[in-house]
Amino acid sequence: MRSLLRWETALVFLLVVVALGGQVSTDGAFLSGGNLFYLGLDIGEIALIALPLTLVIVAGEIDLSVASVLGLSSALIGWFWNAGWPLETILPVVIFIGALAGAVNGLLVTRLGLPSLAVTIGTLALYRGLALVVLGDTAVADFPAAYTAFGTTPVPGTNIPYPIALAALLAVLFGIALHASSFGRSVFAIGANEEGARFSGIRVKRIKLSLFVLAGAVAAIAGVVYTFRFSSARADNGLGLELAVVAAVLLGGVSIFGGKGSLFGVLAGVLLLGGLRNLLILQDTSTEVLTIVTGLLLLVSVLAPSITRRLATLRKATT
Amino acid sequence: MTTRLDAPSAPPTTARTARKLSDRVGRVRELGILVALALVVVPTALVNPRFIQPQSLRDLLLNASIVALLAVGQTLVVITRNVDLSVGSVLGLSAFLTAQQFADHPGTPLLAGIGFGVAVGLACGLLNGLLVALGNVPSLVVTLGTLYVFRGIDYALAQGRQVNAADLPDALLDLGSARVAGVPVLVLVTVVVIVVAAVYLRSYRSGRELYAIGSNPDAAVLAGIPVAKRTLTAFVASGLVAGLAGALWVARYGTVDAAAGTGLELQVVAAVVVGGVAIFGGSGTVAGAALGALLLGTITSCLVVLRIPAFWQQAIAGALLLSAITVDRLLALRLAKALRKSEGSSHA
Amino acid sequence: MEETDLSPPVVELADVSKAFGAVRALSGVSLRLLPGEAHALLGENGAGKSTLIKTLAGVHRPDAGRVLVDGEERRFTAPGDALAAGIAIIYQEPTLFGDLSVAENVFMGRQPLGLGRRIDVATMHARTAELFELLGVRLDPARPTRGLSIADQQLVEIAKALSFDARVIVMDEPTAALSAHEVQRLFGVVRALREQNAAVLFVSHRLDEVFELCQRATVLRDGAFVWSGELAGETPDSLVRRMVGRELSQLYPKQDTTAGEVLLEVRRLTREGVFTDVSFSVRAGEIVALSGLVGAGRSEVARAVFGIDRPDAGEVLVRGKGLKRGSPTAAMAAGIGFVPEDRRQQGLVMDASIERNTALASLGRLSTFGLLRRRTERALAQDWAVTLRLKFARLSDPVGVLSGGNQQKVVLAKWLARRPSVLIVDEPTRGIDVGTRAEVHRLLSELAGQGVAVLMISSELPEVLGMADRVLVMHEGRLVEELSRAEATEERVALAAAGQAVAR
Amino acid sequence: GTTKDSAGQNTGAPTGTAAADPKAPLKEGLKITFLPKQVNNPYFTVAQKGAEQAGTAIKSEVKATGPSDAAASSQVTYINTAAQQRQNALVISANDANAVAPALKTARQQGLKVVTFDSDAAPDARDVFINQATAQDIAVGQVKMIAEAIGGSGEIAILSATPNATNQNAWIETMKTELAKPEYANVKLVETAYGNDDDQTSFQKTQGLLQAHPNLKGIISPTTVGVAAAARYLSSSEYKGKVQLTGLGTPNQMRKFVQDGTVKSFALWDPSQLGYLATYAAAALASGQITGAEGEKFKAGDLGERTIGAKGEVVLGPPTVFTKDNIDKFDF
Ligand SMILES: Nc1ncnc2c1ncn2[C@@H]1O[C@H](COP(=O)(O)OP(=O)(O)OP(=O)(O)O)[C@@H](O)[C@H]1O
Ligand SMILES: Nc1ncnc2c1ncn2[C@@H]1O[C@H](COP(=O)(O)OP(=O)(O)OP(=O)(O)O)[C@@H](O)[C@H]1O
Ligand SMILES: [Mg+2]
Ligand SMILES: [Mg+2]
Repeated sequence: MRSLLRWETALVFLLVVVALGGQVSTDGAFLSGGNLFYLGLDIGEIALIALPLTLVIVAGEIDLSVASVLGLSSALIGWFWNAGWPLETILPVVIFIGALAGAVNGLLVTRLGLPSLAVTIGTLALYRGLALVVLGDTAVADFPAAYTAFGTTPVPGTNIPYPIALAALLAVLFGIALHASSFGRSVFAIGANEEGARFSGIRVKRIKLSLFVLAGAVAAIAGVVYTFRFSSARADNGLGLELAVVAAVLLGGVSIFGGKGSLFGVLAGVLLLGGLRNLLILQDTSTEVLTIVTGLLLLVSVLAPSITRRLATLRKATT
Repeated sequence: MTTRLDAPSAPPTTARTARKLSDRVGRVRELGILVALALVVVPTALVNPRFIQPQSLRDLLLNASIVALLAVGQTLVVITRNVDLSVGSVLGLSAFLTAQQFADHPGTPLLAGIGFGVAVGLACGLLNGLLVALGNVPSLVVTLGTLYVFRGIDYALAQGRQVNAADLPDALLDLGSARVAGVPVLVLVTVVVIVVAAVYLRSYRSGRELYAIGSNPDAAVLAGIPVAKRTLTAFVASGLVAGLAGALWVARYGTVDAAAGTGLELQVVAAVVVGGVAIFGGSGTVAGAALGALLLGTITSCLVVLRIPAFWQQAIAGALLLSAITVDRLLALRLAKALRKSEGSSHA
Repeated sequence: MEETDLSPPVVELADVSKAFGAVRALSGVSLRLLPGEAHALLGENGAGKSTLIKTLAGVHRPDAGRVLVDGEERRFTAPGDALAAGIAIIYQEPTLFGDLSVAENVFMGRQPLGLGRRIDVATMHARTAELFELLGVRLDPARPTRGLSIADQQLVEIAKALSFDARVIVMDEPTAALSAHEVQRLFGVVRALREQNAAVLFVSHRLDEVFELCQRATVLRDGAFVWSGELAGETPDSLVRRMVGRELSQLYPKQDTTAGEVLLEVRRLTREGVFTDVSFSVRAGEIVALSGLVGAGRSEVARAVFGIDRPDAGEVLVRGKGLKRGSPTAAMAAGIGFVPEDRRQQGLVMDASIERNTALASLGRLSTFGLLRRRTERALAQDWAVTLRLKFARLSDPVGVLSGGNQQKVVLAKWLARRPSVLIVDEPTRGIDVGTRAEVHRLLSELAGQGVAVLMISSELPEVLGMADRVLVMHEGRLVEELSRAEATEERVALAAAGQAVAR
Repeated sequence: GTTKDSAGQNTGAPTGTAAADPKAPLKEGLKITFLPKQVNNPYFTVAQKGAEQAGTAIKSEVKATGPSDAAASSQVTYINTAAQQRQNALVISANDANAVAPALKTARQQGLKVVTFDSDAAPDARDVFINQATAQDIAVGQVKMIAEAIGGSGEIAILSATPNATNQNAWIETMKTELAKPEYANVKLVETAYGNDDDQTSFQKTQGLLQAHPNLKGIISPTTVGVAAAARYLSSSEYKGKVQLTGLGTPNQMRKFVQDGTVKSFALWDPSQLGYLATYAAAALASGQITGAEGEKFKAGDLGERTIGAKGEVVLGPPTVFTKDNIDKFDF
């Protein structure tokens, strides 16, 4: 009974419904290898960024600047490439800069005690602005095919896009970190009661800082993926993606107040949003329906647990 | 069994100093924004005197007035430890429906049309409020959801249609540029809304209860405050104001499609935060929030006027926003420290 | 227990039951409150006192039973209903609005109105000042509530309850944070209320207060009704027997130990505006009490020693080695453990389970290569729950559902699990019942016996005198007196705390 | 290492090697996907009407779909889906010439014919591009209109769409070349601002331009959103009549401002004709009439016979100039 009411279970159930329903209504096109491949490509960046963002939100903070870091990293790839750097150098440098961008967020939040919502709204504008400064209105597209192929071909011998393979690998690492390690335990404690965590000798500031750094670095990796997938480095890449990622994380059952949530739920949330979107487009549903469905899913994600709780107490009260 | 230490006559005379300081903390926020505003405006005006010509000042106020309106509504919500991310979408929906109403029914009286827009906003706010207050669920998630839902409905209703100035009655368009004693009507409307909200929050029981709810939600329940009702009120007010802003948007811009106001929510939240409203509820004023909106709008305008290259403008705006909240925070920290020392010094 | 009911009860609870999941917090409890009486509600931690009060307040709805006001059955669905019926409540945990002024906290929802139904701030402040006058406190009605000490917060709560002019006032451990002076003022006020025929329901773990103030009492044990009657014929021992259902062991089981090497040394510690030039040391096997009036700065010293706050000057040494300033991690690594005074904010993660809370300070020890060993974690929590006689349903239950005293045990377990060599305890028995208190004392004493250096902050003089090998007294942020166990008498400590001892 | 210089150019697989058969009949029942930059954008709604009209005429199914935001990459999902759905042809206005290219190439390998219109994709990723007007035509026209409006001398500024719109940037480049000519020696371009095709932003950028440049005489806004916003601002400010405005706009949006004198003249092609022509080109490709090679011809219904020019481009024709005298004859 207890586990039945869990939101993760409901998400898995919804996923199965969408998969079967989609399969029937599209005559098998939905779960076909080709479509699943594209579905995987479409959710790659969101899945990647959702991983560290889950940890950030569990720790009671938020990072709205991730999409801008993605854009900045994309712009930097283009800029360095134009400057003649080899990609082998560019990629680590760009990921490092992403981590640095995350560190700026983290330092402002931990050192000055500013609310992360405010800080990252600021850096959302700042990093996107820097991306524009770096690359302006130009787009850089002449990347070698060997790299752009990562975004258009599957891992050899499978039907899995490279970004998803990468996300899966990171998901395992993040899952262990959050749910099986003392680090993760500290993250939960910080989210639930920051002062209590500090009084327990948990290095609150350091851990928070590391989470923001992680978010920045992974967002930069997502920028690399994005750039190669579209073989286009531009300053406005990933514009507005932050709300989609936050929506996916919240849909996954992570509490916006921190202290509660699971990575499994978030991955299910990402899959559900992406799958539903893919299915609706496949069925030529108009975008407005897509937008509305995204919103409704979010509402359901918070209302459903609250409603089941009420029903449970009602049932108890009547018997 | 348990005798405890007895305090002789209570010593502290610290109350007065502490109070003066805490008053200053309260006032310094709005003052700080005004100073920041001056810091932005004066150099710009020195470089380009045109910046403080009447037309230009009017434009500044006009541009800020719509975000300021939304910020006022948002403040009511944020004070209760909630947030309304759907304001941009509500504004869009209200703006489109108002414009459509005027375009499709050319005889619509001016006030009736605006009232229609306000009603649309009120309905959206009511939905938000009911979900948050009755569902007892986090408002950030709910309003992120309705952000999508309202925008989707907007698109579905508009079907790619755009209402143009030519379709709108002149009375409405004139409202967008009309002035009373040199002050644009839209600005006056905004000021009236700010004053009403400020007085309500300061001097009415239900207004103070909004602060109480945001300050300590559990205690608010125990104190017998109708938390659900007040929260609902805050969201309804925010929706209503966003509806009004939507109608005024039509008057101001004259061209409306389903995308109006997209992404405005972050600007509004930024204005509220810069205006010194605590994002976790319990403190802040509408005047501060409105000034925050004015400051952000002014920064954007200044960058254009100062001929900062287009590509630099966003980065600089972001950096300035960050410095604004940082400076505000540092000031607050310093005052808190001063407060601690002044209280402590009476011990010694 | 037939009573002579001359006047009908103002409030009556009849056969009230309330369960939280598997926990039966109340089963068939009855209580009658007569006008003009002060009625004590007694019981161990977790006996159901607060639950009973919340049922009366309309916070909880009873599963069975009735609530009657003036003989009429009432159904309170929200706290506002009880207030409207003339029942004012002081809850166990402060319920203040930190951002609002003290006066607004007192009058929230009932602010005096002036022109156009606007709040009349001047009148509100004046009336708040009157209430504070009555209670004998100097608090500025206009100052924000945030930053008030726990004692002051409690006084604001009391002022709030008084402002209702209620017929029934319920006080859940109002004195836990107060000094004797304020307690006496409060009792004076309660007596005045009784003369106006109001009924007072009073919860306290301090039996002397109960005997001083109350005429009748009701005792609960494990959620069940045990006894109700006049206090006149009772003694503290007889009450305790009713509460715990057995004879009590010695309350201050201090073992004699020989002090060893100096484990903790504090040199000229200063934090501006809070405390100044504090130096002392604690030896292995010693219990040193830090005494003083509420607000003297004892907790602040402890926080600075543990590294929560960064001192402006001075140093802390453990076994002669200097500690990094402002780093709890460094303090813990050096072997310091710290049981803070505010368990809800500082001691526990309320939503997390008992086992997770117990493990929270020992994560490093419980993990290999950063990965947690779940079984060891569970075993640790289980061991300490048994050792401290924790009253709980499942180890995986959130600590938030435990009673106040049991929560305090979890905080103790969390720190004892680390086996610290220096243990700082700040008000370790605040809100803890008599039985458990003895256990905590025995535990501290055992720890000292094992060579742990214990620094104990306590506002309870008997606890200080009964447990401490040495007593340090603080007054307004300075250490003013140091007394050996032999020298320490009630009088000397009290004088020093009041600032009337000769400064060293 | 993999540096820019060592890397070979990313040349997608060339397709359409089959020879064209000009006499092949137009197939019926073709499935064509119409993918604008952004759905619910009035300009593309008009273009879509033209495409649907053509679809009815050739008895094929034209299905409009697309993202609601104009971000560079949001079209890719829809391209992939069109390929998945085994559509015959795709008519697309590319948000980002490069971002859509890989997806378009993959789709073409699966047999999808690709026609771009309004804004081109990388040439090797599509079969035919329907160009509304040559950059030359547009730029020359715009410069001429503004020069006439301001009386041949003074400062002007450009209010563009997004900083990376391919077509906008091409036009702006050509305008600069045009302005360098001696007859425009007294016309000085002082700034290019970006309104991001957002009404409010464009509105405020117009204000900014006027404040930053006290001597500004004219503004060119070669984007429908921008020119409407700029006109709206000018008409309600004291600059009305003092600062001239021209650009590319739809008659419905601009009618009020032409009538009240804010704008003397502006230009645009008929977007519905653009959609119409693109759909015919798509059908011709899918039927095998053309392959996209230079010199091939196909019939485009009411628009008559069209010839494919260099780089697979078909030009719709010079834009129409709208003034007070003729604007009432148009409704789009
Ligand atoms: N909200 C709740 N959910 C679940 N269990 C609860 C809840 N509130 C109280 N309990 C349980 O009910 C029992 C009675 O708790 P209560 O707080 O009434 O004790 P108390 O007598 O006030 O103790 P103390 O003296 O420590 O304050 C305890 O076992 C407690 O764990
Ligand atoms: N939570 C708090 N926030 C801000 N200031 C506080 C807080 N708690 C106490 N203070 C202030 O700090 C000073 C020292 O208080 P501290 O708690 O150290 O005293 P104490 O002697 O430990 O008394 P207590 O028995 O109340 O713990 C007092 O002036 C008090 O008003
Ligand atoms: Mg209790
Ligand atoms: Mg203390």
